[in-house]
This record gives sequence, structure tokens and C-alpha cells, in this order.
Amino acid sequence: MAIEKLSISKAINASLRTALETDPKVLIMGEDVGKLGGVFRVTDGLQKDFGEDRVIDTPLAESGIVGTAIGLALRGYRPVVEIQFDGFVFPAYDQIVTQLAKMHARALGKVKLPVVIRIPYGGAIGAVEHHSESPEALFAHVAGLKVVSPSNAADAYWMLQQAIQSDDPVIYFEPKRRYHDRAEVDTEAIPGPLHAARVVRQGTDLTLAAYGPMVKTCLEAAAAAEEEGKSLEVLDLRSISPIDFDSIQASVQRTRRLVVVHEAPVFFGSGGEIAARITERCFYHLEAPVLRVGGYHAPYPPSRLEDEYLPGLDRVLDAVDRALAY
Amino acid sequence: MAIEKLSISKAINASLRTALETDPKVLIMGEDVGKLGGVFRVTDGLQKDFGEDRVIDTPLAESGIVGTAIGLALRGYRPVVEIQFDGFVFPAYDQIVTQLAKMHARALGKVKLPVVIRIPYGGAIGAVEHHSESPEALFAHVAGLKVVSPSNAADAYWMLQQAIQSDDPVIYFEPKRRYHDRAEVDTEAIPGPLHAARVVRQGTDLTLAAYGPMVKTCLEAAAAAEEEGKSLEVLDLRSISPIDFDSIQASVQRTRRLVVVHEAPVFFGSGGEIAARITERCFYHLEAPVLRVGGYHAPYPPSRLEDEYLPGLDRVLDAVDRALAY
Amino acid sequence: MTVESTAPRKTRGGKRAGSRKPAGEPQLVQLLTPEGERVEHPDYAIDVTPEELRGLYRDMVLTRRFDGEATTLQRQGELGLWASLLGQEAAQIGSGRASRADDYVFPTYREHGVAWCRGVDPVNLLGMFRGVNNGGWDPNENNFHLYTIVIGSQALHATGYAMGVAKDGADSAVIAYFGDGASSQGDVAEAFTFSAVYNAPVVFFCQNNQWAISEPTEKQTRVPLYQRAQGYGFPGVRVDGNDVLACLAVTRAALDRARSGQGPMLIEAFTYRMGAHTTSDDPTRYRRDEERELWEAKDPILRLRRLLEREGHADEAFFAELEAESDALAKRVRDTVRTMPDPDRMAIFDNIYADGHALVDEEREQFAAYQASFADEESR
Amino acid sequence: MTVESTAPRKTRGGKRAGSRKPAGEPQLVQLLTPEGERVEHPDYAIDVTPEELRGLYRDMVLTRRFDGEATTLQRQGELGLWASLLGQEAAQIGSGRASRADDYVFPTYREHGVAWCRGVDPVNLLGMFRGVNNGGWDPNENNFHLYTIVIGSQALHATGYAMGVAKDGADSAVIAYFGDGASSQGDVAEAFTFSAVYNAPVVFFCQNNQWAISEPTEKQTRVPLYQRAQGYGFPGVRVDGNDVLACLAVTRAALDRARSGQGPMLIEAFTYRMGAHTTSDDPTRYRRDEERELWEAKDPILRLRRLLEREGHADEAFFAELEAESDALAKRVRDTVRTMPDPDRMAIFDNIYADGHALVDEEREQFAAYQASFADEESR
Ligand SMILES: Cc1ncc(C[n+]2csc(CCOP(=O)(O)OP(=O)(O)O)c2C)c(N)n1
Ligand SMILES: Cc1ncc(C[n+]2csc(CCOP(=O)(O)OP(=O)(O)O)c2C)c(N)n1
Ligand SMILES: [Mg+2]
Ligand SMILES: [Mg+2]
Repeated sequence: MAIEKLSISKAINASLRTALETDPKVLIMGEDVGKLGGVFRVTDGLQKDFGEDRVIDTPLAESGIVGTAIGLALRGYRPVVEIQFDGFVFPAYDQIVTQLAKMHARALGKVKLPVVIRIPYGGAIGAVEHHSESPEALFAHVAGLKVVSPSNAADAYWMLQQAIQSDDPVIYFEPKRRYHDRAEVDTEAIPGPLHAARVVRQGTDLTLAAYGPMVKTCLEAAAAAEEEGKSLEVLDLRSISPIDFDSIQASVQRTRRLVVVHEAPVFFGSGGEIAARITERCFYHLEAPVLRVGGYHAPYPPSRLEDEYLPGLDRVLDAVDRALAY
Repeated sequence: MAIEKLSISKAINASLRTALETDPKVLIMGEDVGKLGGVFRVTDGLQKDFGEDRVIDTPLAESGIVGTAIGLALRGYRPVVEIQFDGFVFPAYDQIVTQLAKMHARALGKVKLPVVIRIPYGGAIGAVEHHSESPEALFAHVAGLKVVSPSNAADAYWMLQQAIQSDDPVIYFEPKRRYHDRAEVDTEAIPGPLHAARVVRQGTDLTLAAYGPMVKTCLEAAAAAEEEGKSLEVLDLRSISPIDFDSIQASVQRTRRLVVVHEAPVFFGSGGEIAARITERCFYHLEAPVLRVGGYHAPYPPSRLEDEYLPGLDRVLDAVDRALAY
Repeated sequence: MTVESTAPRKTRGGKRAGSRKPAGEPQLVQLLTPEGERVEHPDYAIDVTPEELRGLYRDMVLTRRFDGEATTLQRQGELGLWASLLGQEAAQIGSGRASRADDYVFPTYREHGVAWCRGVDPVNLLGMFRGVNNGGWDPNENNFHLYTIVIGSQALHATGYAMGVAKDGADSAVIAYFGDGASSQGDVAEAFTFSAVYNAPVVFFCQNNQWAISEPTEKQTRVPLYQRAQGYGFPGVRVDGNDVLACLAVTRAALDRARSGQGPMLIEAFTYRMGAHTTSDDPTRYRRDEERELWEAKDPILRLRRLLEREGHADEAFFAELEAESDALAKRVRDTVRTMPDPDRMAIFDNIYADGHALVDEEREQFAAYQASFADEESR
Repeated sequence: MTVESTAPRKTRGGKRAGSRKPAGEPQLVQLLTPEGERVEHPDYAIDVTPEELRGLYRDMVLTRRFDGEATTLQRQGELGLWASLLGQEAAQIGSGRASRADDYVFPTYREHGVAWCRGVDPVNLLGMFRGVNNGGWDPNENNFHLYTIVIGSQALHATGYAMGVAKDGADSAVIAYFGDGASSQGDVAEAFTFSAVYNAPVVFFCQNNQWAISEPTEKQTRVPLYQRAQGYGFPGVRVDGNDVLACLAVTRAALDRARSGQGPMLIEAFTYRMGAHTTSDDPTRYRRDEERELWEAKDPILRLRRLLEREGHADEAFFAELEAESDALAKRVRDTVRTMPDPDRMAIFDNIYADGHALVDEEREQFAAYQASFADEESR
């Protein structure tokens, strides 16, 4: 059956399964991805069906995981690496930015690094420290990496397929707080380009741009705004490197106002990059400065404060009001 | 003698010496900082004068260096860590962003982390790979760290004094291509605040904002522009976290145009943050979008191409012309 | 002969991983058998008074009770998560009681028993699991550092701290805790290197509880972990981690050794995680009940109770009093946690920097104004 | 006795570091003495024909000549930097000649001799030092990976590659080079862990040349480095790194061992960096001339020449021909490098991604247009 209603986590599981089935070079690697099926059960059942040679429980060492994944890629494999939580990617950061991102260029194109790094990211799950971070900007700044984040099950399935098929390293950020959100996934549909944004709600007064977990928040904000007579367009960016500036520009040239929303801290976050570039492209179109809604310049707070810290409906609507007031 | 003409590297050396003399808790740590005096001779003579107990040649392991510096700070020391080159900081990235940056907050303020990490950064020295990078954005995005970069010998001396005296972790980026630039250093002057920008050239038509190695480039651009009758104001930002937005705003409200210049890649770089925030603050003042001049979304190229890659006089002037054309 | 050889595996590519053998009986330092009998070890003699024995017993019982209460509180929704030390009481109380007040301890997230020995109020341990803070005590009050979640990092902090102790000429020592899984992290290896090169007075205390979440120790090493130390130039020893006396004796010896300028040492406490990794975990997915049963027979508390009873070191009144003390502790924990207030929302902006940061100030103000706007609305 | 003990240092806080002792004579595998005499080793027998001996000699001589030429070219400004292998020829040629064509090699930045054995044109090694590229050869052409500058990283790549070899069921092996300094990096430790756990067919070849820039090996370890392996569950051996026959024999044995499914092994080649760290370095700041002189007496080329001469395996004609061949090589290197063109400026945007990236496309176009604007100006 090609169309199924799946949660995001199940869609990722299905996508990994498809990849393992169709390409013998695909490997799954990470901590607890085998028997346990990962702490979020995203790899559930895969080791049972594909064996320990292809679904590999690794030692507890993230640099080792990514470093050996690079070696496996050099040997012709296509490793899909799981980092257990956002906050645990940093021991692997050197291998990612210094080796994984640059080796294709260093080799003048003679070697390819088809490695996918899956990272469940973001907050709102009531977790302890290091389990709720949004570090995407720290990867997007680095040339040689591609960075994407799906917001729904269908994208989760297809964007992962495309990431695995890509000959470039792709950091695939999974919106963990949305793992249980269900949607129809057509596993036979021909997907659009991996790095294209998508208008998920049309509107005329202002554009909300978001990705990953914040897309749903923006859709809810747009619905709430509609009741107040405001027509908001919502753009699911889907890709953070590259960013589909053409689509944002096209939307902003219609709506003339833009608010960018992400969980990550605003300071040096994707909102700044988008604001700068869209202001340059749409200088005469913008009726208001591009506003940003995101995390504060603070460590992710203890979970009892996360509702206050995270951008939610109200803070999005507040920014919308401020933008519309210009 | 309080006033001396010093190169930037000598000024840093003098500042380290002052710190070692005045505070017995100050330590210097890093690879080759002892007998060799560092690969740039910045720590020249310090081990001879202060001993191996205070000027410490470490094993070749950056995570270990920063991790043990954290432990030493917890014991009451004030370690000043040298990372040999920009591209070698990433093995320590986890300790920096996960531990050093967050421990004060984690402890609800009960412990302090007065650790300075000195990183010679930037290109234009004809070096091999990993020796010419500008990773400041990757630190500025992270709350808990302060990030500064001097552009001249006097600032090099005083900003390092202030960084060492600060109870917060400070990443101190040294503009290695300017190490030999000399200027008068008054070691008895009372310095201004560490995180304040400074107008280093006044002008009326446009503001150039830069830090570290690009300040000199911007001053040269301003001199060249003057000959064409354009009056450019040059702002030395000095601090990258926090950024002195008030000073930028004040300048832009006068000049109504802003170009931000840095060596680091533009994509997700400091220029984006500045452009976004200044556009928000000065929306009705700006006659042109904030333009950014910086590195491309590419690995730092082999040295024979670095002149093409790096923002130089011409590219700054090109951006100035584009901004003035609005 | 210069080759230091170990029996190699004959298979390749991790194929062997499925066939996990039950843990054999390794050579380890033991002073108290599972049956509660005192035995001697040539290198680690220990003299303990009946009172000390009762004290160790009390520590373990109270720790276990506290731990159980925390698990219950998590189930009741009072905590977001709990990482139980069940089964590891001897390793933690034995090593914890070996340290002096002026020593410094760097724990992982599971050292509730060590915290108890250091004098940290157990209630304070719960803050981070409840989500009201990320570390709820002053590390310098009891020389007990904050819990560290990112695996292995604290081994370096401990090493650096110990380097500082040596610089100060103090005769204190430092102890770093970590798990079998953590032994794979580069940071732990770098800590070994730094501590050896600087001869730092630090003891590495690895609780090998056989599991790193779902991964058995075979996924981290193919030889016993205590052997790791040797290649870095300092001694390693494996101790029965369910034997509180052995843990006490070996840790005390290692700390004294460090104190006297002989440098680092690695202790592998061979023990077992009786419960789930955390309350979020489901161990039935990856391990067999029989394994747990095997280890139940080696219970650390039971064996000390047997000794106390056999030797007549404790009477019924002692056990009854301890039961009452346990109940009181549990009640206090329960009551305090249930009323533990959420932090003020403005705390988001506190303690990010010691010396302030303009952006934090700006965001704090904006946040306050934003919050005030709701108050205004409501009051309208 | 469960403690694996090593003699501890009696001082603390790194105070001992100043009193560096001259390198003692460690126990090491040697098959050819500095005086050029063949000796036997119980574990590492080797049978080499006179032709093979001449071949090894030729490799070392040509490598040294190439290396010297590169140093000269750097002084003349043709290269931005050069990292000389002077003194390490035996370690590199011995180990390099031990690998088979289907084996895979992961070098640091100093393995010019290994590159030579693998069939990489030495001229291609110079590109990155001249600054015209960051890696000037196709790694898969000779199964010789690119030079890796960030210390220790390649140990993990080699391990992963070896895991892949094992998965493929191939009987190839992998060899990772690194230095004494690199042994401190967490990545190298993690490579030890992964290779042991997966029993990967990888040989770790550590050239202990006594220095990591200005830091002597004592700053990285207090016991011989080959011992590091044991704690990870695989053998380590120290070999005379200036003895090309011993390096050949030991590396061949280790690769065969890996090939046959017995997993990783660590070889510490005890050698000496006769020159500066790189042409940017000034070793007079940190080491005494006498040390160098001591090692000069152990020169790897000289001792093989002595053997060849004593045994009559090579005549004057051979040496004369080799001299001529050296000159020719030097001339070819010189001529080729001097005319090595700068890359096209548009190469900045090449090969960043295999599948393209919108921003790179955009920036490439902008850059081209910007460049064209100068051309326009000039042509006006
Ligand atoms: C760097 C890092 N990676 C992954 C995790 C997730 N994680 C938390 S505990 C754990 C297992 C730790 O095992 P071990 O070291 O044996 O300690 P134990 O939990 O058994 O006490 C893992 C993988 C983490 N906290 N930090
Ligand atoms: C991660 C990292 N830190 C620092 C450096 C700078 N550096 C280059 S070579 C070197 C010393 C390496 O010593 P060793 O491993 O013994 O190799 P050798 O140069 O002696 O061959 C250092 C510190 C680097 N390249 N990478
Ligand atoms: Mg464990
Ligand atoms: Mg070396």
C-alpha cells in the first residue's frame, strides 16, 4: 500500500527500512539503535530484520561514530548516523565540520561523503538539560553540509529518502516534539526537490517562515490570526542549508511583511540570515522590518520554564501585530 | 614605561606577562606555549620567567586542554588557553559550548568560569588548510560565552587584560595576519568597556562595521573612498558577543547606510545578525539595505586563491558603491 | 618479547555481538562475599568497627529508599525523569565514604549514593529531574560537583581540578565517576593522558554496571575495563562493586595514593544496574530477566545485613530504627518535592553570565514588558 | 593481584617536565643494527633478497632526495611550507612496502615515503604545500588517502574503512599513520575502541619521532606508547623505526594478522625527526644538537648501505645509477613545481557539494559578474 497514515517517527522508520531494502550499502549506526530501536524507537525492528551488520549499535563516542561513518563512506557505504539527542552532537562536531564537510572539496571531488546525520532536536518534551537544543545554525554556517528539517510525516519520509540518496553529507534534524504527529504518507509519490520551501497556507498580509517543529505553531498562529481578520501566509522552509530564498522572496513580494520563527536562539540564528538576505532582495517591498521570533540568548532552561522560553502562538502573534503595525 | 610602540603579538605577550605578574592564579596553557613560545611566539619567554607550573605545555588534545582548564577554574585558577590555530578549536568545541558556556548557569551562579581561550584566526598568511578560518559565529551563537577580537595593539593588550579579569569565559580571537602591526600601547591608560564598539574614523555617507583584521581593510577602503569624495565612517566593533548595537545604531542613524565586513562566511555570519537587528532598529533611517561583505559559502580555499576569496579593499568599495546607489 | 598480546576474536565486523555470554567471574577485589562472609585480600586490608559497618549499612538502605521514592515520584508525575542507582549502592557508598571532606567529587547523573555521603541533601538532587533547575546545589559546599549529563566530560574537569590541587600543594585528592559506556568517550581517554602526564591526584571510578542504556559492555571494550589504565601508565584495579567494604578499601587506598603524590588510578567497580537506565527506559527490550536474577543474589545490602546479623553487630532495634528513619526520609523527600515551586520565569535570564551581557539585559527587559502586556490585558 | 602497576612518578604538577632524560634504549624489534648488521628476532623473521634490499635502499634514498628538494623549494619560495620526513625514511618505506595494492592507507601530512611506496607521484604531494590545492591526488587511485592535517582524525576514518572491508568480506587491511603527539587525541583513543569492538582489520602505525613540534614525548605519555594498545584489547609492539627491515617485517605481520581476522594492532616505530617540525619551525629553541647527533648515528639509510656493501649486494654502479636517478627525480620535481599553475579563481566554488547547492551557485555567479566588471573596466 502506497498511502498510509503515519506518525513522523514511524515515517522515518519506514524511510530507513526502504533505504535498507533498496540499497545494500545503506547502514544505520548509533547508540542504542539496535535491539532497543533507539530511545525514540525510530529504528524499531530494523536490526531484527537487517542484522547487526547493517544496523549497528556503536560504542558511546560520537566522534567515533561520525569518524568511522566517514571511513565507511569512503569504502562505498552510505551510513545513516543517529545522534541520540541534539545536545550530544558536539563531541562529533570536529569530525562533522572539519572532515565530513570538507573532504569532498579537499579531494577535488574525487571522493564522495554520502553520510546522513539524524538528530532529534528541539524542546517542549519536558526533558533534562542537553535534550532540547536547536543547534542548526552551527551546521548551516559550515560549507559542505546540507541541513534540512521536515515538519510532517510525508516530508519526514521523503526528505530522508532524498538525504540518503544525496552524495553530500546531510544533517537531518527531526522535530522530536512532533514525532507523534500523524499525516498521510504516499510512499510512491514523486517528491519535489529536497531544498525547496513550500507554502503550507496562503495569505496576503504577512508571511510566516518556519521549519521543523515551528511550522505547526505558525499554522496555529495563522488560524488564530484569521479569526482577527488577518491573512497570514505560512512557508515551510524545509531546508536550512541551502535556504530557498526565492520562495521566501516571492511570498514577501506579495505580503510585504515577514516574520521568521525558530526555536533556536535568535542571536546568530537562521532568522538573521533570512532577514538580511530578504531585506536586501525586497528592500522596496517591505513595509516593516523582518521580525524574528525564537529562543533567547540563554542556555535552554529547565523544563518547567520551557513554555516561557519557547516561541509559542502568543509570541508569534505578538510579532505579527508588531510587523503589521508598521 | 607606560607607553610603548608594540606589535599586536608583542602586546598580547605583554598583557599575558602583566596578568601572570599581578595574579598568581593566572595560568597559560596550550600546545607549544612553553619553550617554543607558541608557533607565533606570542607566549615567548613566559615559561622561562614564570615556570612550567604556570606556563604549561599540554598534551596534544584540545578537548583535554579546555576540559582541564575548566577544572582548574573550578579550583580557583584563571587559565588562559591557547588554541594553536582557528581550525584546531573544534575538538574542544563540545567542552566549550556544553560545559564552559553553561556551567555557571547550571550551578545557578555558584561557580564561575574565568577561562580565556585565545585563538589566532583568519587568513591571508599563505597557510595550509585549517590555518585560516574565522569561526567566530559558531561561538557567538552560544549563550554563556563572550567573544571579542581586537584590531590593534592597544586593544590587544587591554582587551586581553579585561578578558582575563572577567569572571566569564571569553573567546579572544587574534587577527593573526595583523600580528606584526604596531601601535602605541599605554599600559597605564584606563580602558573603556570591553564590549563597546569604537568609531575609528568619522564619516557621513555610510558606516562600515568590522572587527579584527577587517578594521584595517575598512580604514583603507575609507581612505580610498575619500579620494572619490565619499565620506565613510568606520566602526571597530571589538566585541562579537555581545555586539554593541547601540553604537552601530547611532552611527547608522547619522549615515543611513551600513556595510558589515568580516572574513567569515556571510551565510549565518555576524553580518546577518547585525543586518537584521539594525534594520529593525533603524527601519525608517536606512536608505539602503544593510550589505554584507565576507567569505563565500565554501571551505577556505588553498592559499593561492585566498586573495580572491577574502574580502579586500575592492570588494568593500564595491559594496559601498552598491549601497550608495540606492 | 615486546608484543603485549590478548586473545583476539576470530570473527570480524561485529558479527559476534549477538552471542553475548553471561558475565563470567572476573578476578576482582572482594572483602565481603555475597553470602556475607568477610574475606581478606593481600593488597586491601580494612579494619572496620561494628559502628562503621552499621553506618555503611544505613547509608545504603537510606540511599536505596530515597532512590525508590524518587522512582515513585517520577511515576506520579512529580519528576520528569529519574535515573535510579538500584544495585549500585555498595559502589557508591563504599567509594563515597572513602573520600575526605577536602577531596573533590565529580559525579555523573547517577551518583545519588555518593551525594549522600558528601552531605548533599537528597532533595536537592531532584531539582534537575523535576525540571526546576539544571543543578540544584552549591558544588563547593560539599566539594561535590554538579551532575554532568554529557557523557565523560567530567573526567577532564576532575583532572584539571586535581592539577590545581597539586599546584596548590594541598594533600587532597579528586575522584571522577563515570560508567562503562563513558569509557569509550575520547574525553575520558584524554583525562587519562592529562592525569598521567601531570601526575594529577585523581582517582577514576568507573561503575561498570554492565549496561550503557541498551548496550552491554562488550559494545565498549573487549577486555576488562580496569586494564585500560595500564597503557596510560597508571594502575587499574577491578573491585567487586557490590561489596561495600572492598569499594571502601580500594577507593581509600587509591585516594591516599593520589594524595601522596603517586598520581592517578583507575578503579572499575564491577556491579549491575538492577533497574531501567532511567524511568524512560524499557530494559525488557534488550536484556533477559535471568541476568537480573543472577545479580540479585549478589545484592550489596543483603550481604552486609548477613554479616551484621551473623556477627551480632546489629540488633532488631537497629533495623527497626533504620526502617523508621527510611520512612521519615521518604516522607520528607515526598513532601518537599511536591511543594517544590517552579522557578520564576525571569530566571531564564539569570546566571547566564557572571559579569552581565548587553543582549541578555535587552532580552530580559523585552520579556518582562511582554509578560506585563498580558497582565495589563488581564487587568483591563 | 589485580592491580596492573607501573612505576609512578614521585613528583606532582608537571614539575618533572624540565628534567628531560635522553631517550633510553627501549626494548624494540630490530633486524638491522645501526652498524648494518643483520640480527634475528624470535617473532619477526624476514627473508629479503639482495634485490629487495636494493629496492628498499633505493626507496629511502629517493624519498630523502625528494624531501630535501622540497625543503629547498620551500626556501626558494616555491612552496609555502614543507613538513620534512628526514630521519623517518625507514619507518615509512618499511611499513609502506609492507602494504598490498588492495590495502588502504590513511596518512598524516608527513608520509611522503609511504606515498612513494603507494605509487603516488611525489609532485602531487606538493600541491597543498604550494597552496594550489588541499589534496592533489585521487585517493582511490593508489588506495592512499589524502593528507590529514587535523591531528588524529584519520585514525577513525581508517577504522571505519576497515569496518567496511570486513563487511565486504574482503581480505584487505588498512593502515593508519599518526605521530606520538597524536596519541593524546581523543579521536585516536576512540579509533582504538571501535577497531577493537568491531575487530576491524586496521593497523595503527605510530611514528614516535620523539617530538610533537616542540613537545617531547614525555608531554604525551609516561609509558612507552606501544603499551597503549593492550588496555584496548589488542597487541602493541615497538619497532626500531630506523630499521627498514624491522619496520617491513612487523608491519607485514600486523597487516597479515588483520587480514586473517585477528583485528587491530598498534605499531610504535621508534624514530626521530631529524629536521624541524616544518619549515616554519625553529627547533633550536627547544632541543639540543647533541640529541640530533645521537640519532644521526642511527641513520636508516646509512645502516642499510653498510649491509649492502658488507654483503656485496650492491656495487659502485648501483650507487652511481641511484645518484643519477635521484638527480633526475629532483630535477623533475623542481621543474614541475616551478611551473605548477595557480588554480583558476572560479575553483573556489568547485566541489563544495557533489549535488550542488543553491547558495554556491548564486555566489559563483555574483563572483563571476564581479570579476567581469574589472575586465570590463580594463577593456574600457
Ligand atoms: C555525549 C553523550 N552521548 C549520549 C548520551 C545519552 N546517554 C545518556 S546515559 C547513556 C549511557 C551511559 O552509559 P554508562 O556510561 O555505562 O553509564 P550508566 O548510565 O550505565 O550509569 C547515554 C548513551 C549522553 N548523555 N551524552
Ligand atoms: C587538532 C590539531 N591540533 C593542533 C595541530 C597543530 N599541529 C600540527 S602538527 C602538530 C604536532 C604533531 O605531532 P606528532 O603527532 O608527534 O606528529 P609529527 O609532526 O611529529 O609527525 C601540531 C600540534 C593540528 N594540526 N591539529
Ligand atoms: Mg553503564
Ligand atoms: Mg612526533
